[in-house]
Amino acid sequence: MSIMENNGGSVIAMVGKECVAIACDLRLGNQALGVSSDFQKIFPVTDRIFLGLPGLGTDVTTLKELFRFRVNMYTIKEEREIEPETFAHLVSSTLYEHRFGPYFIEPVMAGLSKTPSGGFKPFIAATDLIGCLNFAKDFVVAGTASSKLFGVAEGLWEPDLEPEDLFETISQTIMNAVDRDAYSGWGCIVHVITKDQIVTRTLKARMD
Amino acid sequence: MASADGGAYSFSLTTFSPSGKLVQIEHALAAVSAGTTSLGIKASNGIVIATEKKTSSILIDDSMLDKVAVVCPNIGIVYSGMGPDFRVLIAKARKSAQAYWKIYGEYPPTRVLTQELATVMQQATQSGGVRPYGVSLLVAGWDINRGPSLYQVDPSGSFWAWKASAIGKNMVNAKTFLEKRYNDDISLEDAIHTALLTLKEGFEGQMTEKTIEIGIVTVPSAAELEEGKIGGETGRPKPTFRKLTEEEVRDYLAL
Amino acid sequence: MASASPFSPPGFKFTNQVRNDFLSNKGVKLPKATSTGTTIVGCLFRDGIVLGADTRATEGDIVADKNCEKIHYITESIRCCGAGTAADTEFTTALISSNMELHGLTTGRKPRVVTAMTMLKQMLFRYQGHIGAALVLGGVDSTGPHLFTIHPHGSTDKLPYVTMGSGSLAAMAIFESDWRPDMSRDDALALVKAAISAGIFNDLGSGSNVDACIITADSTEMLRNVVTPNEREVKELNYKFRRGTTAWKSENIRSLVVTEEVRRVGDEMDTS
Amino acid sequence: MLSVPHQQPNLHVQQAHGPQQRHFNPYTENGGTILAIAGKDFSVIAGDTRQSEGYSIQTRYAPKVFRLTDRAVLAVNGFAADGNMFVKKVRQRLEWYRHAHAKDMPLRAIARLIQTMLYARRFFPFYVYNILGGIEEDGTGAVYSFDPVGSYEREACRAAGAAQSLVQPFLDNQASTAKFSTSRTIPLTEELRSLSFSLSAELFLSGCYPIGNQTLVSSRPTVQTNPYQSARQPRMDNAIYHKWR
Amino acid sequence: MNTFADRFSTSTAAGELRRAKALLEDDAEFSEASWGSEAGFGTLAKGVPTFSVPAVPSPSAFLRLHTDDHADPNCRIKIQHGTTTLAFRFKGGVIVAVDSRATAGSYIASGTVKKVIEINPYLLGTMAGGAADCQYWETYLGIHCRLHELRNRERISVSAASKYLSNLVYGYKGMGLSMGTMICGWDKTGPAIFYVDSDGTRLKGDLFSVGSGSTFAYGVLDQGYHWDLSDEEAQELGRRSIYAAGHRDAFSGNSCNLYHVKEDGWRFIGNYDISKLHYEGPGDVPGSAGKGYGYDIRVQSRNAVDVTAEA
Amino acid sequence: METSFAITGKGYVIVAADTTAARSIVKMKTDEDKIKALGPHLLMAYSGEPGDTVQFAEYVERNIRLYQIRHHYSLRPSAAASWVRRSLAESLRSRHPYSVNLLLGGYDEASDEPKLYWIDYLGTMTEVPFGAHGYGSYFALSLLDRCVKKYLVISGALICHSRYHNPDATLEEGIETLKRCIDEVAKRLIVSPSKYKVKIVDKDGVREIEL
Repeated sequence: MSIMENNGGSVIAMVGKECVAIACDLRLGNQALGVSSDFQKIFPVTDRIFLGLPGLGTDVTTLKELFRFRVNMYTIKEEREIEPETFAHLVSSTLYEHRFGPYFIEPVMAGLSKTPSGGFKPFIAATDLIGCLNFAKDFVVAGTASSKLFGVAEGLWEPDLEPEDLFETISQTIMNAVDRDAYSGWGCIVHVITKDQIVTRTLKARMD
Repeated sequence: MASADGGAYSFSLTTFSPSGKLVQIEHALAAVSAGTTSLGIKASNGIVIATEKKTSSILIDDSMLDKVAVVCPNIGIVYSGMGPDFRVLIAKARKSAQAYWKIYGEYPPTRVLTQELATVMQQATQSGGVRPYGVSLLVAGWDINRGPSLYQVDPSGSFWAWKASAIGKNMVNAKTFLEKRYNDDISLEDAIHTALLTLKEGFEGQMTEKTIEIGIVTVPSAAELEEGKIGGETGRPKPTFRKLTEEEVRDYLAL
Repeated sequence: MASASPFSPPGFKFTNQVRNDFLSNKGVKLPKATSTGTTIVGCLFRDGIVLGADTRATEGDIVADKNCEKIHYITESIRCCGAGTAADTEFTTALISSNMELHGLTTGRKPRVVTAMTMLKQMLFRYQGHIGAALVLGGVDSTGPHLFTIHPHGSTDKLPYVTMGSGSLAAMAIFESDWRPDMSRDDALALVKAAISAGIFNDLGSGSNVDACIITADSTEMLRNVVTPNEREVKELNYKFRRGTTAWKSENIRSLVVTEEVRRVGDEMDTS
Repeated sequence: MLSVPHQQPNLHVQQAHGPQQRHFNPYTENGGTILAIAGKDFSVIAGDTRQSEGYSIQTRYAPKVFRLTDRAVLAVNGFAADGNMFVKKVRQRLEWYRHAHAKDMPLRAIARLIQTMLYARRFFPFYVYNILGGIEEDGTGAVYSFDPVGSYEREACRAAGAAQSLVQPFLDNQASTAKFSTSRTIPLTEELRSLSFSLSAELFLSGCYPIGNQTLVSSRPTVQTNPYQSARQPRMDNAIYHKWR
Repeated sequence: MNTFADRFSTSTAAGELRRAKALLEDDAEFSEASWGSEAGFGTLAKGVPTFSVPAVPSPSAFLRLHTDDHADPNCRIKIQHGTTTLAFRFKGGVIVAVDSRATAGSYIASGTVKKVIEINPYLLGTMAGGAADCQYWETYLGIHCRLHELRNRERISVSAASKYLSNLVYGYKGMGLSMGTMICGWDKTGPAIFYVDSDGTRLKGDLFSVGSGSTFAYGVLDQGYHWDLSDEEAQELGRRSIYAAGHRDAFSGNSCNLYHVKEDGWRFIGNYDISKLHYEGPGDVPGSAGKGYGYDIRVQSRNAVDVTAEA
Repeated sequence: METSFAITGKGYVIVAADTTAARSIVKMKTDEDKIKALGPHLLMAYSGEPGDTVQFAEYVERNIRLYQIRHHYSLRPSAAASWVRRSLAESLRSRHPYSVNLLLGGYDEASDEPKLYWIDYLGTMTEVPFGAHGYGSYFALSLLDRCVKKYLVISGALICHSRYHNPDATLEEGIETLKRCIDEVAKRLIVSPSKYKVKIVDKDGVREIEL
């Protein structure tokens, strides 16, 4: 029994054409027993950054609060919103601080970063539980269903998906992946971030 | 009691005089005013900071003297006042910049670094057993958020953003001169010349590449910015602040 | 050491340690950190140094990152390849790079390779192998080109050609048979490519592409993905789904476009 | 938690730390992945051909997919030695059956045979995951999957081995219609056949070699081996390495 | 070797194993029976089958070391676990309902496992624990039930069949078999259920649930169960209970297989996708409530409850 | 074995906990109160490591009371739950962690809603419409897991009104449902508790009832 399987849960983020999507399951388990099917693992950081925190339930809440604090401090001090790349480094260095007593969380980030010309560029990243950053160009996954997510995403992902197509691809990916994982599932939620809007949908997923 | 020099209040740093002054800070400003003149000018496409580097004796090896200092690749500082105090501050600034880099993967914006320095300087006005730093600083830097910016920090810990400013011995004259010469469209090249002209006012002795130090901030071009991380994938940004070499200073002086 | 957060003192934090010991005593397994199985190499040539690395990062037996960067920046003319626990190589080299920059600013000189080597070995020794970084450090300074390996416990070697990581034997086989002193730049680069390729093809911990970095006295060339022998074939099928394939229960759209309507209320203000 | 494979990990250099307990361990894991998809009148069985131990490759060409009869193909994954021996034994039993009955054993029966052969070693299992694919007596395509001690079931598609958890959910997605809100009919046979091929070839991530040995079983042309091999072998030999030599 | 006593006594299995060990050299699998068409069961029909055993001091410890993924998640040979099965007796016969999920560690190895083993037209066995153990021994039990019929010209009673199975597996006690099954059927005495497991327990009863999700099934079952249920109500109760377990237990789910045993033998009622049960219910079947079993208030949030449905 | 339940209904939360204090194989006491009133509208049922439970409950009780004294205002249930969770999560990082599982039920006067939080000894927290700790949860949760819809009643024996959890159930119905849970646990759990203490929190405050 791995510590990550104590509460279960998985997150995936994908890049599309001028958009990103991030999705998680909604299960909070106590090992095999399902406790809650409305346990969000993805949190908005700024208007255009979402942070997914799959792992040990208590650390999900603790880190959510910690990052909210640090980002608020950043915003106040710098008088601007944090950029996704900068936030990724903040997450990474925060986790590495706990190198020898880690939080049991493998964060996934998705967002749109501002380009110098004023446009937006998709950004995704993930770290392991001690903060090793992985900037991918296609997709990043984490949680108990990570290997399953890897497989489906590798098969289904294509470059330059429009927001609606990206929604289908990420939804199919997470649903099929968590259906093969005992510790993830109980509903899925998907956020698609474009420059104008954030579309959040709760999927009609398997509930067993 | 309430004598001109602050009287009894002048010794205790943390005690206000009846007129509402912390006299030690005024003394620190006096130390700054005794220092060599430094100035900074923000141009339309960059910033120049410059100072005169005077040596009291020809026997001093001036190659080891640095008055314009690099803090991190995008920020530089020049000072007027007490050299040793500046050395301490620059060490703190560099450490702070590196600490910021280690957390956020990028160097601090000029404003944040200035704030950090100002905080350090302010703390020295409110703690027991210390004295204020005897320097004023001109901080010049570039960041993607605010572009090029020039700040002045005083021993009290207060700081402002400037289009052009001067500190040190000749600061009143220099400022008057700058006010006359400054316009918003000034180019970096012109600003460097203006800086040299300003320094020339009241310069004692010969202005040479040995007695002048100049640092400039350049603004990356749109193309460079669009490339994302300047300096390729390995992440280090191309420096936007640099000191001019003696050759470059000589060339500017010759013009 | 890790990072001086503005909100807490610098250094590692051990706040979770008691809890984690408690959890692991309950028999739960602690998850794996990303690790780079890795082939990393370096060799001397006539004008300087060539460093090479593969680009695979693994998490257990899953390839976590197919194109990660293992040649880390120390200074403009010093670079460091890392194997082992990915986060450790990343943060250790970042820390030393930061210290080297400070050192350079303080001394006003270009820092030397031995300085970086000494900083690294002292740090790794201090942590007694708990920081799992195995490094190949190379660079050129005022005293010429230098190439070191640094093991996780802090021991170092200085050799003309070195390999590290799980693919080190495969890569070393290439070096042993074909490295010669005073090679040309092109020959050295080809040799490094071959050594990394040997690791990529013969060691399952290494894979994907070849990164190389050529450092000479007057230039540093970072050759990212200089060989890409494992390019994925174009998919034969299109896996796009018809829109509406996925059923969803509820939807919430948050618009980020702030629309503002300006309405005049009452008389225009007198601004004269 | 932390493994630092900065040394060749398969050298097994053991440092002597006093007495050590040794278990009898007749098993090892040789990596690789197999999969099979059943269609209306055909089935596709595929496997990679790499055989590895730890971080080293033992051989780049060791087929895992074996033809049993004209209408049955067996893929074995896990411990290669057990797998090879097991296939040999199954073939022997099928041979005997042919002698006794003058016909090939039907697929359904082969599946049951494999179950009992595996269960006979309940207390000393073959470390093999089997997938049996072929054509039933009624002409339909079928896939049977087994656990190491003989539990089996007939399925529409199945992946096993190192990448099973990566491949299986993708197969689920492509081969089933369950996930689709509006029903999607199973593509026509030919279409599915090509779909199956390209799936099989693509599924393998950087950890694996592309399929080197694929076998198509269909009621018409019976067993075909390697129809795909030449087209998809860019990574089989380390071209660069050899070129440089 | 094939004496009656030998076959039914509980002490012979160890002897068989000893013998098997001695025979390992010339491979006991290939008896002459293999030449015939009995497929693998050639040896079976003649008596207790023989098993190869590793030549180590403690074969069961060896097996545990390599296969038991509860003791050590890193062991190589994953045997599938996790299940919810239930059976209950009521006036209309026996309802047998099972889920269809098989898990190996956290991986859901299959969602289509047939956990009801159709031993013969009058007997059903359920599957919990080691899938292979259940499949094999219950198939084997089927052979002997048929032999019993041929010898005695009457069907074997549920009691006898379950006792036979119980004796078989009890002979291997401590060897690492894992089985928790319910033998259900109809005989002269009417509907009957026996719980048999690999420890050797054999219990007669009215209502059993076995597996990791059994507690959840009991929760629903106990509340709805009484002897006088109609057929439709009983079937609905079975479905509903398996759904409840599939929903709450991580190791149960995917689909529910429902069987009804009556005097004329068992009948397969249907396979119900648990996801479909959640959202839509079992569909147009007798006894169904016509609506999804899913409980929106917990599954979504408090505010999202369909108020009209409550009225 | 310790077991606690909590159920929300229309404007109330019922919290029930067994009353056994056990040590080794001995029942030391059978009328132990394991539900604390933390405020005028807040209840907390606690179970877990003996000693830790009471210590932690009192620590929480006093701090929440202190907050009320200082601010002339008691914490809302959500805020109290967050604070309790944080205390638990932080204690877990100390030498002597509290090993306590909690059910925190309250009536939020600001929104006129009952609130229920499930918190375990690791500091995992989630809001639930009903919850349970201990072995009893394995039997009770599936029983509660359904919403009875009146028009669905086609078979009196199987489904009748308010047998299971219903967010709009009256207090009587809620208590009826709780009794079912307790009965089920008594029926199936080997070492099921014999007696329960039941407390209710609603807009009128906290009170204890006898089953």
